[in-house]
This record gives sequence, C-alpha cells and structure tokens, in this order.
Amino acid sequence: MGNKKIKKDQLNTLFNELSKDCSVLVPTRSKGYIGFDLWDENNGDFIGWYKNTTIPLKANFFPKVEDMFRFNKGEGGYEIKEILPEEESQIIFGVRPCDARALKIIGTLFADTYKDPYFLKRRENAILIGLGCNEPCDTCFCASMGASPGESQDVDLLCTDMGDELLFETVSKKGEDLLSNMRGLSDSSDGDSSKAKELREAANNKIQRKIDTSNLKEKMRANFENREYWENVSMKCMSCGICTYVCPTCHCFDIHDENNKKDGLRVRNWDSCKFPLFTRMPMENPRHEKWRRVRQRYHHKFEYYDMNFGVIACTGCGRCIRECPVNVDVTQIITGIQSL
Amino acid sequence: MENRLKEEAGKLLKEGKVDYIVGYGKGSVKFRTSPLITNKEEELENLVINPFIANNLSRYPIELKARVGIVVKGCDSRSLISLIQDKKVNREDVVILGVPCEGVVDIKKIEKHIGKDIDQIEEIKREGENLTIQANGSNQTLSFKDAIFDKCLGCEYPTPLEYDVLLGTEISPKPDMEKSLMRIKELENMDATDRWSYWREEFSKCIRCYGCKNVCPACFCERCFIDVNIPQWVNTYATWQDNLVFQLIRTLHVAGRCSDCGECERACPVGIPLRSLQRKMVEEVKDLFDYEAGVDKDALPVFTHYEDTDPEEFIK
Amino acid sequence: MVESSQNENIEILTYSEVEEVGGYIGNFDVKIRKKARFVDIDKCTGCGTCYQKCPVKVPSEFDMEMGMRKAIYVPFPQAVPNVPVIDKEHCRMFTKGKCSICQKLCQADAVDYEQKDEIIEDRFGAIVVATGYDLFDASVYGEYGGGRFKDVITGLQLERLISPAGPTGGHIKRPSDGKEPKNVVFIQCVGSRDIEKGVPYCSNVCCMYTAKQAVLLKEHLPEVQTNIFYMDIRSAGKNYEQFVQRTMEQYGALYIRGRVSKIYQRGDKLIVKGADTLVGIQVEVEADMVVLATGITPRHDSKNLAGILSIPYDQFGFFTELHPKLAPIETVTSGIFLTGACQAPKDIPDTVASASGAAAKVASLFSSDEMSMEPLVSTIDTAVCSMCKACVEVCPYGAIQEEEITLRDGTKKKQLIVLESVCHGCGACVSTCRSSCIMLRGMTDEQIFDELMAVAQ
Amino acid sequence: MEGDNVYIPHVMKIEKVIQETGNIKTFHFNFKDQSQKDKFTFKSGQFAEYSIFGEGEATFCVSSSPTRMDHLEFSVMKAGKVTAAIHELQEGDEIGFRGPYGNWFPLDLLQGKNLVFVGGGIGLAPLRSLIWNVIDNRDSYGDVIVLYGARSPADLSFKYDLEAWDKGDAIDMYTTVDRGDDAWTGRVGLIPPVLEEIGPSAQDTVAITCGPPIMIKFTLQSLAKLGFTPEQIVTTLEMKMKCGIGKCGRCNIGNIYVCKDGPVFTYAQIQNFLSDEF
Amino acid sequence: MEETKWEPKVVGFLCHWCSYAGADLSGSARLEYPHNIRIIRIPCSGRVDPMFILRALQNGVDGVIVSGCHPGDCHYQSGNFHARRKFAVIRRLLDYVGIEPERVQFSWVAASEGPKMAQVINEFVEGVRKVGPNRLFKDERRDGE
Repeated sequence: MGNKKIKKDQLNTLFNELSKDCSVLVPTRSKGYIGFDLWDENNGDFIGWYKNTTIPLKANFFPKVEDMFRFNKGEGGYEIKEILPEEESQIIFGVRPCDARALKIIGTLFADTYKDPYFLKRRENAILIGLGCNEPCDTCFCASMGASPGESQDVDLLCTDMGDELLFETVSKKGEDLLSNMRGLSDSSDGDSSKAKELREAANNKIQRKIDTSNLKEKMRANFENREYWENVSMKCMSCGICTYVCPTCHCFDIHDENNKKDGLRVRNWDSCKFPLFTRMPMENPRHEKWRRVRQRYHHKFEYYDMNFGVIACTGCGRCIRECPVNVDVTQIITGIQSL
Repeated sequence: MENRLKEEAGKLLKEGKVDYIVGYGKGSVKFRTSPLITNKEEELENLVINPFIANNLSRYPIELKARVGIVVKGCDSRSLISLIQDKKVNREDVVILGVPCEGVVDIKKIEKHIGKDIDQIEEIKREGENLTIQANGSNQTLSFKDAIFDKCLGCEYPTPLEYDVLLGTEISPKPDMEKSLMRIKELENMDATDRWSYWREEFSKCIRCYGCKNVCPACFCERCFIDVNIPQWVNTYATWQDNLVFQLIRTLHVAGRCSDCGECERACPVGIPLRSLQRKMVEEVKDLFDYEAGVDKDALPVFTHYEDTDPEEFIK
Repeated sequence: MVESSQNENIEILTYSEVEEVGGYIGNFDVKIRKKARFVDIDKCTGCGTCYQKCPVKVPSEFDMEMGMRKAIYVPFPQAVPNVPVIDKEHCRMFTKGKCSICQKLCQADAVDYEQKDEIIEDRFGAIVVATGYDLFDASVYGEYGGGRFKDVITGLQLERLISPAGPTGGHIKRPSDGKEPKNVVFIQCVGSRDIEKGVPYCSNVCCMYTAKQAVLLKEHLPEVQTNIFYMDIRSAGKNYEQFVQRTMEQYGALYIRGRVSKIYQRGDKLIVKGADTLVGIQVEVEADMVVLATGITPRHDSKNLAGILSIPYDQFGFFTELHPKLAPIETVTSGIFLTGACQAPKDIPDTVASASGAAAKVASLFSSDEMSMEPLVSTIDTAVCSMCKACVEVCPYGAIQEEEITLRDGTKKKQLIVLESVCHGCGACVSTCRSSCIMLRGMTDEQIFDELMAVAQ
Repeated sequence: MEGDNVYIPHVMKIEKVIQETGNIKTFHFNFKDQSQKDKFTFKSGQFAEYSIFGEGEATFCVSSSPTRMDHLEFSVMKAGKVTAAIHELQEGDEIGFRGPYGNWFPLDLLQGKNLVFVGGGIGLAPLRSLIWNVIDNRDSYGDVIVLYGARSPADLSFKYDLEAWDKGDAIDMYTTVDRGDDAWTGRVGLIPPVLEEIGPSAQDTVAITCGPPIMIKFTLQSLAKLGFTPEQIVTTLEMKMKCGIGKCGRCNIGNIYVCKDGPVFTYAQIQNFLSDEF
Repeated sequence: MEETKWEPKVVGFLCHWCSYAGADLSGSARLEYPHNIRIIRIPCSGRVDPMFILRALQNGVDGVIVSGCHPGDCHYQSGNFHARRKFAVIRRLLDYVGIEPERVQFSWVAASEGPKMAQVINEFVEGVRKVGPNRLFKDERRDGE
C-alpha cells in the first residue's frame, strides 16, 4: 500500500501515458462551464483553478439523455435491441470527495433490488481518482454531511495537492492496481503523508457553512404537514430544475419513446421533482403546488433516503446554493427545520 | 436609498396598502442578493439595494395573487409593464418602488478580469467610476463599466418607466450599444454555417433545467408548450436538436415582450449565451415594427395587433 | 310596406338608428336610437291638417329638391307609418320659438315639441342589413356643368318629373322655364366605370333605367327626340336586351356610343359635345334637357355601420358578403345578412331576390332551437389557460369571451370560452396561444403534426 | 429481452379487446414467447409497465387473477397520450410489458377473514384480480361482500363479472350508480351511504377499497363509522410512475415509494400523508 | 446512397381559401409544378404556428413554404396580417441561427393566381435544390444505424 507522488509538471506525461489504454477524463471549462471531458494537452491547466465541476460527476454515469434500447417493427412483430454503455474503461481524474460520495449514494439505489444495468455498467468500468480540496468553497458544507473536503473512501485513488507535487494514496484494490502500473511517480515519505493530513485538517476547518443533521429525519417527518413553513421557504423558488440537475445525488428520471412506431429508441432522461409535470396525471396532480414540490425534494433527500438507505442523499457540495438563480439555500432550509 | 426603501415599504405594509413586499435581501452567498418576499414588517430591515441586485422580481406578483409592493430597476419595470399589458398583473395591485440603476455587477466578469474566482474575492467596493476588488489580500481596480452585465451596458432606461415611488434620482441613460451588442454583431458577421455550428455547440450543453423559462418574466404560461405531449412538438429530453428548437420557439414566444432583462442567461448553469438570442429579437422587433416591449403600458402588444403597412418585402 | 306594417311579427322602427350591436347569432343585443319626431305616433290619425297648414316650405328631399315640402311633413304619400315628422332645422318652433300652428290645429293632440330621443335595447336573433345606397354626386363632373345648369338633371329627378305624384304632377317640364323639352340627351355612366372619379365599378342599373326613361319620355311627349350617350349597353337580365332594342326601334331613341366632353349653354339650349366612337366623328347635340344617369354609391355612413356590426366592407364602402358565390347573403359575422344595394349596386329584381334570400335565411335560422355549424371551431382548455387573452385580441369575430364560473368549492373563477356559433375556425387564436391550450377542432395541432410527420418521412 | 435488463419489456400480443364503458377498455394479452410465459408469476394487486412503442410507457395493475393464467388482463381509462394510443390497439397488436412490480394484497392477513370489497369506477380493476382469486380459493375466507359503484349504468365496468358474481353464491354482490337511467332497475346512491346501509360488521373483517380519491376519502369515513380500524382497511394507491422499480423518483411520497413499497397499503401505513398529497 | 439522385422534399402550408385554391387552379389549368412539394392544407396562414416550420425542418424536410391570401383578402379578415408579423420575425430568427433563408419562404397567392402558384413553387424548389439537402438537424445518435 505504498503511496506515491508526482511533480505537477509531470502530470501531462502521466495522462498521456494513461490515455493509451483507456479514456482519461479531467475537469475542463472549454465548453463555457466546468465539466469532465476527455483529456488532451490543452486542457491540462485545471489544477490551477479547479474548484468543482458545474455539472456533477453523476452525469458521466447517468447521462442527461441515454438510449435504453431500440425497437423495430419487422414482419414478425417487434424486435428489441438492448443498447448498453460501451465496455471501455475510464479513468476520471479530479473527482472531488463530495462527488465520489454522491456516486456511492446513488449507486446504492441503482443496485438496490432491481439492478440498473446502465449506471452499474459504467460504474464498473470507471476508476475514480479523487482530488482532495485544500481550499473549499464558500458554499461547501460537506463537513456537516459526514464527509471532509480532503478525504474520501469512495474513490480508488486519492490525490492531495502538496504545492509542487501531487500525493497519490491508494484507497481501493482497483486504485492500487492502477497506481502500480503508473509510471513516472516517485515514492512518498511519511512526511508527505503527515503533511497531507495537515492540509486536510486545515481544509476541514475552513468550512464555514454548517447544518445540523442530528434527528433530522424525525424533525422532517414531524414537519411534513407544516404547510406554513414550506410555503414560506419555497416562496422565492422559481420551480426550475437547476438545483436537481446540478445535484450530484438527484437521480430522478423519465422514460420516453422517440415518436416513431416502426423504428425508434426508448430513452431515459433526467427529470426533476421541481417540475409540476413530474407527477402530473391526466386527471390530477398531487404536487401541483410549488411548496409541495420544494418539500418533496428535501424530504426525498433528508428523510426518505436516510430511512431507507441509512444515508442522507446530500453531500454538501453546495452546487444548488451556488447555481440557484434566486439563492434558495438548502442549509437555511434545514437549519430552519431544526429550529422549529 | 436603502433606508428610504425600508421606510416606504414599512409604510405600505403598515397602512395595509399591500399584502407583501417583494425586494432584495442579503444573499447567502458572497456578492449575491436574494429575493426577499415578506408580509412581516420586522423582516424589512433585511432589505438591501446594492450593485448586486441582479434578480428580476417582476414574476412574483403573478404568483402571489395579492397586492404587492415591488422593488424594480429600470429593466424590471419594463417586464412589469409587459405583464400589465398581458393582463397578468393589475396595475392597481402593485405599488412600484423604483430603483434608478447604473448597472448590476456581473461577478463572472470580475472573475474573468482579475483571474480569480469568487471564493478568493474578499471585498468589492465601488469608488466613483471604479471598483476596488480585494482578493487574497491584495487590491485590484476595475472600471465599473467593465464589471457590469452586457445588458446594462446598453441600458436605455436606467430609471424605471413606471413607478409609484422613486427611490433616488433619475439617471440619464448612457447606452454603449456597441459593447452591449458586441456578441450579437460578431454572430451576425459569421457565415450561416458557422452560426449554425455555434448554436449547435451551445445547445449541446443544455440540460433542460428550464431555468431560462422559469426565471423569465415573459414566460408566465400555466403550461409551457414544452409540456404539451399531444402532440409532442418538442421532445423533453435534452438532445441538442430539441434543445435548440425549444429555445427558438421560446424566443419567438417572448419576442415583443422580452425587455432584455438578461435573467435567462444569468440563470443558465451551463453558460449558454441566451441573451444573444433574446436581445437579437428585441432589435428585430424594434426594426420591423418600431416597438419596444414594456415601454408603454397602454401600447397594443406587438403580436396581437398589426398595421396594414407592416413590412412584407420578404414575402414573395 | 303597408302589408308588413300590419304583420304582427314585424315592428317597423322608422327614423331610428342602430347605435350598438353586441352578442352573437341568436342573441344580438342591439341598441337603437329612436329619434324624436315630435309627433306622437300613437295619437296621430294621419289626417294631414298639420302639414297642409304649416307655413314653412323646404325643398323636398323625396322630390329631389324639385318640389317643396313643409317643416312638418310626411316624406312621401305612401310612407309608413303615415305620421308626419317635424324638421327641427326649419320648424319655427325650434328656430324662432314661436308658431305652434300644427299643435293648435291637431285634433288628436299629437304634436309634442318636447319629445326626446328614445333608446331601445332589445335582443334579436338575426340582423338583415338593407341600408341601400346613395346617389352619386354628379356635381364632380365639371364638364357637365357641375350643377350650374338647371336643365341638367339626374335620372332620379326625371323620375320625379314623370311621376304623377311628383312636383309637376306628371307633366314633364324642364326645370329652368317649365317648357316641354323637345330634344333630350341622356348621358350614361355618370359616376360609374370611371376610375378617375374613384368609381371603377358598373352601377348595374343605369343602362336599364335610362332606356325605361327614354320610353316613358316618348310616351309622355311623342314629339321628343331622345339621344343616349353610352359606353356599353349592359342589358344582361331577363328580357332586358329586347327592351333596349325596342327603345331604339319602337321609341326612336338614338344611341350614340361615346363620352360627352362638354356641355354648355347657348341661348335656352344646352349644347352637348361628344364623340361617336362607332362612326369616329365629333357630334354636337342641341338639347333642351340633359339627363345624367348617375350611378350608385355606398351610403355615406356605411363604414361607420360596418364598425358597429363588425362586418367587413370593400374599398368603396359596400358591405362584403361571406363568399361571392357560395354565400352571397351571409356576412362573416354569423347571423348578420345583407340584402340590396348596401352590398353592391343591384336593380329591383336582384334586390327582391336577395331580400327573399335573406328572409329565407333568417326563417330557416329561426325554424329550429338548435343550429348546425361548421365543425371547425376552436375550444379552450380552461384548465391550462393562463388568461393572457392574446386570443381575444386576435379573434376577428369576437368569438372568445370571458365568463365567470363557480367552482365546486364555491370560489369564482374567470375563464375564457369560445362562442361556437360565432367562431369561424380560422385558427388565429390557436397559433397565437403560446401554451397551446386552444384546439381548432378538425384542424388540431395533433392532426397537422401527424400530417407533417407523414409528409416528412 | 433475454438478458437481465429490467427496463427491457417482453413483447406481448393482444388477444381480445373489450369496450367496458365509453372510455374504459379491457385488454386480454399473452406472451409471444411461451417459455417466458412459463416462467411468469404474479400476485393480485401487482402492477406492470405497458409500452406502446413509439408512444411510451404507462402503469396499470394486472386485473386478471393469478389463479386464471391462460391469459393476462389489464384495463385502461383513456385520459392521456399513452392511454389514447392503448385504446387504438386491436386484436393481434403487440405491446411491451414489464413486471410484475410492487407489492400485493396481503393474502396471509386476509385468510380466514370476512372481506368487504369497495370499488368505484375503474377502481374495480385491481380488486377483481383479488376477488377472482378469493372465489377460486373460496374455502379460505369468511363472508365476502363486494360493493361496486359507478356514476351511471353506462359507466359500470366489468359487467360480465358483476353478473357472474351476482348469479353465483360465492359472494354478496351489491351494485350501485350515482344516477340511474330509464333502463336501470338497480340501486341508486353514492358508495359511502350504500356501504353504511349494507353495514358489514368490522369483526374479523378486512375492507379492501379502490377508486377515485374523492370516493376513497368518504369511504374511509364510512368504514370508520362501521368500526373498521386503519389496520383493517387495505387500499391500493395510484400515482404517476415511470420506472416501476423504485428508481425514477416520482412516486415517492413521504417515506415510501408507491411502486416499491406499494401500491397496496393498509390505511394505517399511509394515513399520515394521505390527507396531504392524495 | 450516393447513387440515387437527391430530390428536395418540400412542405407547403397553404391556406384553404386562397393559395390552396390557387394550387388547385394551377393543377386544373395543367400548369406544371414540381412534385417535390407536399401540401398541407390549413384554414388560414394565421393558423401557422412557428412550431410547424421548425418541426418540419427538424424532421429533415428540405424546405417549408407558407402561403396565404394577399393582405386585405383574408377570408377571416385579419389572419394573414397577424401571420405577416409572425413570419417577419421567424424569418429573421432562423437566419440568425444559421438556417439558410432559401429553406423557408412566405408568399401571398390568391385563388385566381394559378400560374403564380406554380411559379412560386417552382422557384422555391429550385432555390432549395441549390442549397442542397437539409442536414441541419442531422442526428448523430441515429446515424450509426
């Protein structure tokens, strides 16, 4: 389990090397927002500016649109051809601990009872190389969600930015295998490890935003019918789906057919509980009112998930706070619940 | 201005002239404000007016279905007038608290100019025509004009066009159209093929969060056409084709009612330059029908009326 | 008219104007101003003493100002109702404040100088527009004297001269000196088929009335010579052409194809200069009297009425029918029908035919409590309508109206509905509705979408 | 299709179409592939996802009984895009089918008890699966009452079942309509008062109910009056679903997923939020 | 694929009262116009929703022509006036996003203008032929098949 390290200026060489055998994804802002994309030498500068992606890591495993199968009406009736993700293995570099944790959280659901082959296949073929945060953002509150900006058990390898060098630490067997195959790295010392530890602690201490999750699900349950509270906090919400789509643990989806009866695709796409259409049935809609939809999102994450999977479906990445056009803040809402 | 606002808002609530005050409160994120909607006098203390009041609040009176005292900037007042024209807001039901506005600071522009991101910025201070930005302990100066939204650069109505109380003094417009419309001009000068691939690339990013339509004060439909499934005009899943068609139709639907408040672009989490579409339509509507949205609340809406002399040189 | 005035299902409102029309087919709400006539219809016996004794004389409109009437008068002897009206502009009671001869003389005590306009508001099932025409004002033709020559008269004036009830008691005398004319010139197409004067259309009736008058003239004054300047003879009706031929052959009318360029006075004669384009020479006729076959123009206030009725009119002001061939009586506003010359110049048989048609249309409309409509009408899905009312603005028929309903929980809600009887199915509302909550039955988005998808494949 | 991908439907053939009412149809369908049919089992109360390829998927319960497996049945009210497409189906057409999903009526709880079925409109569909199941195992249950109501005689679904149950002596059958017509000689009245009039004893009895929300609301009140505790009332919920397998998120209410933890619940389980979101 | 010669596929939305009748007339007058056009009859040019045009282009139609009554001749009084405003902005918007202007055309053709209808269609189809097949909305997801 020896840890290794690499000089930052050697990273390009390392990625080039890795790219030969599999696809390597790194954070990039070439598209106008930050997201993971295939590595090339032109987008290797992310270490300098990278905080976190706008679109979370889930999009790489649970894409916004994905084809599920193709149907085709032939002479003998309908034929169905399954479309599964390609078998190619992927290395994703720069995964923040919060996102890795989120992936694990939704992975539990996708593997529960009925296995979701699309997500699981992609997950199986991916190796996550985490990158701990030394400088967490203003909006981060991961420390309150049972995690820490610098640490992760949900990646395969974890990197820590040590200034000129990156320290690679093994977390899983997959990671260990990969690390042993990586060239151009040097062994790290115990000093490096303790320096990394200090950095992590420092990062953890920098987190300002906090929520209290103790007895939260009971509190949520008790206030499920507290209409006044929910109406109040949802008043400024615009009912868009930004918070759900940038959330690393929101996983709701819809299933559609291409409008063609003879030969078409069945696709699945992201959907959001913030949209009235989400639950609209022809005759009625149980969540027609905005406050019910807002309540749904928080109850799903903080009550349902905790009760059924033993973990809150929020990792404190803060994206919803940052991206919300009207600055609806989950930490304020939860704090509000706790103070009721 | 802030104190005057608190005072006026307090009066309105106290005298029972309105049921709610809709204004700006302090945001939970640095350099952001957040809509403050309240019917409690004690919460009015939290009202703010500063160079970060980006939100267009004019959508709220539609939802609240009550008498509302609302804080508007010049651009927001046009949205509100549009809504009055579209009969979504009753002029009698709103008390308009007008804020003369010199422009709203676009944090992304500051980030770009000083090469640091918002988390590293400690303070932004306005000093005359400049902003002093303190980041990582050191100060940088930036012209105020370089830090405000593109739409603000071309603002022709910095003082609200409709108000009951004006908080402050009128500001004379100093639009810099060239800068404000730079991106549009660039696009116009491209080849058609390049333009198509440009938009295609941009709309490949779209995740269909509908932030654009949900923040848009002109998008008040109970049901958006995108939610119609008989027939399924546009697929609800986010392929670039459907994304583009969705946005083009939306653009046409808001054309003549859009006052270039820029909220769609600001809301877009993946940075699609939506204003370049909407603002272009503002220009076209002005050029074709000599009509500006939300300037005159008694004007006949542009797409429900016509003139015998409307341009038709394009018709063969 | 007398007959219809006695029909109990017919109420005749004379001296009245329609001011407002609302509602829709079967349910028109009409506001009518019944103008004060200063004579009580119910009391008046029609004895005529009042207008016999009235001291004020005014040129008679009915006699085309060739005769006189009184300030209290019945427009013409057969008028229905046979009740006089006081002409406020000339009556001494109104101009000078004294006189009241008629009131004193009236045995029935029917004269009431204090009478006020009355507003009648009622609901009607259908409206027939029969507002007729105005005569073209021939004074715009300077070359024909522009109204300066007394003996240049219009066809209608000649009609009054010929009439036994007319100002001359049926003796045809020329207006200037009362002499019987020997040589009469008729000029056709005065205010018809003349683009320069803004009347490019044919007035339809002039050819035939000119021929008729030439015949009558000859019958009254066997010595007379009639000369008719014409552009083309349009005699496309049953037996019309034969009539024209008889006018020429039996009654000796001289038809000259060509326009008249100038009329001037020489002594007590009128010199008519014109061209005979068939022979190709200039002609000059020494006439005692000239009759202008003035054309038909829309009523001067027809555009105003069209606005009240929301029916369209053409560039001249004639009302436009729903379809020139298939629906010549209907208008775009269902329940409103056209008859007579308000729609286009028509002669008597055409007018009677269109009037019968309109009456039949109304009768068949009223014959049933329900009516069958084109299925192509719009409906609004009120559950998703956002009440922006853009559809109301674009609907050319006013078919979309707001109504208030009470929901099951007792709250009131405003919503828009389409009056199916008024909707014509153009679909402007459908494409204007941004949230696609209006459906045009028979031409739904879904149908067009499916068509499009089939075509695209 | 052969793999273990849960999202891939079986292709089924429509064998028969029955027009129940103006807007409700019942479809008899069967596996195209006999080997699939042999492997297939389900329990009364479970639902499935039915696809019209090119239009999409919709959720309905399996309305036939697991005791009668020569074909499967489902019933559909025409309301939206997919249901309209389903109503176009003809005999011989193919649909996609994946399931069965969800839980089922708690047979172990019902065994040996008296049963009261209360169904309204198309709400009889899930109940009839269980009713036939009970009839086919008649000895395991006590008295069985079925009360079924619809708005008008023309709105009564499954008339052939109603007739068979009425004629047979396995169950006590009551049918009622809100408004009768000239030909209607039966009972007229809303379900809750009729239920109270029948007045079944709550002793050793379980009530099973399904129907439109407004009917459920008042039926629950009537049952309470008759002495039924929330534990003695079983209902099956309707909620918009897409995946059917507890992933897509839309049928989540409070701490349950209707598709995974339901659709069959005792009133005791859901009374907290029934008032709120139903 | 390359072997068969490409022929433009064009959709025409023609108003029932004028342009559709005009097309009818040009047919009965034995005037020739290209078979490439598939006509969808609509009651009035005012019925045309921009969605029709975009959806047609998205589904691979090479060109869309909308034709109605001349201004003032609308059977429904004002449909074409409203349409004219809409079309004016649609045209500018489509041009702005880079859709070739030749692909979308608006025209006024009266019921009596059979020859004009034939000419309009001819010219339009030729224009579309010049700009080539509509690959604007080509879907890579389906191209592999």
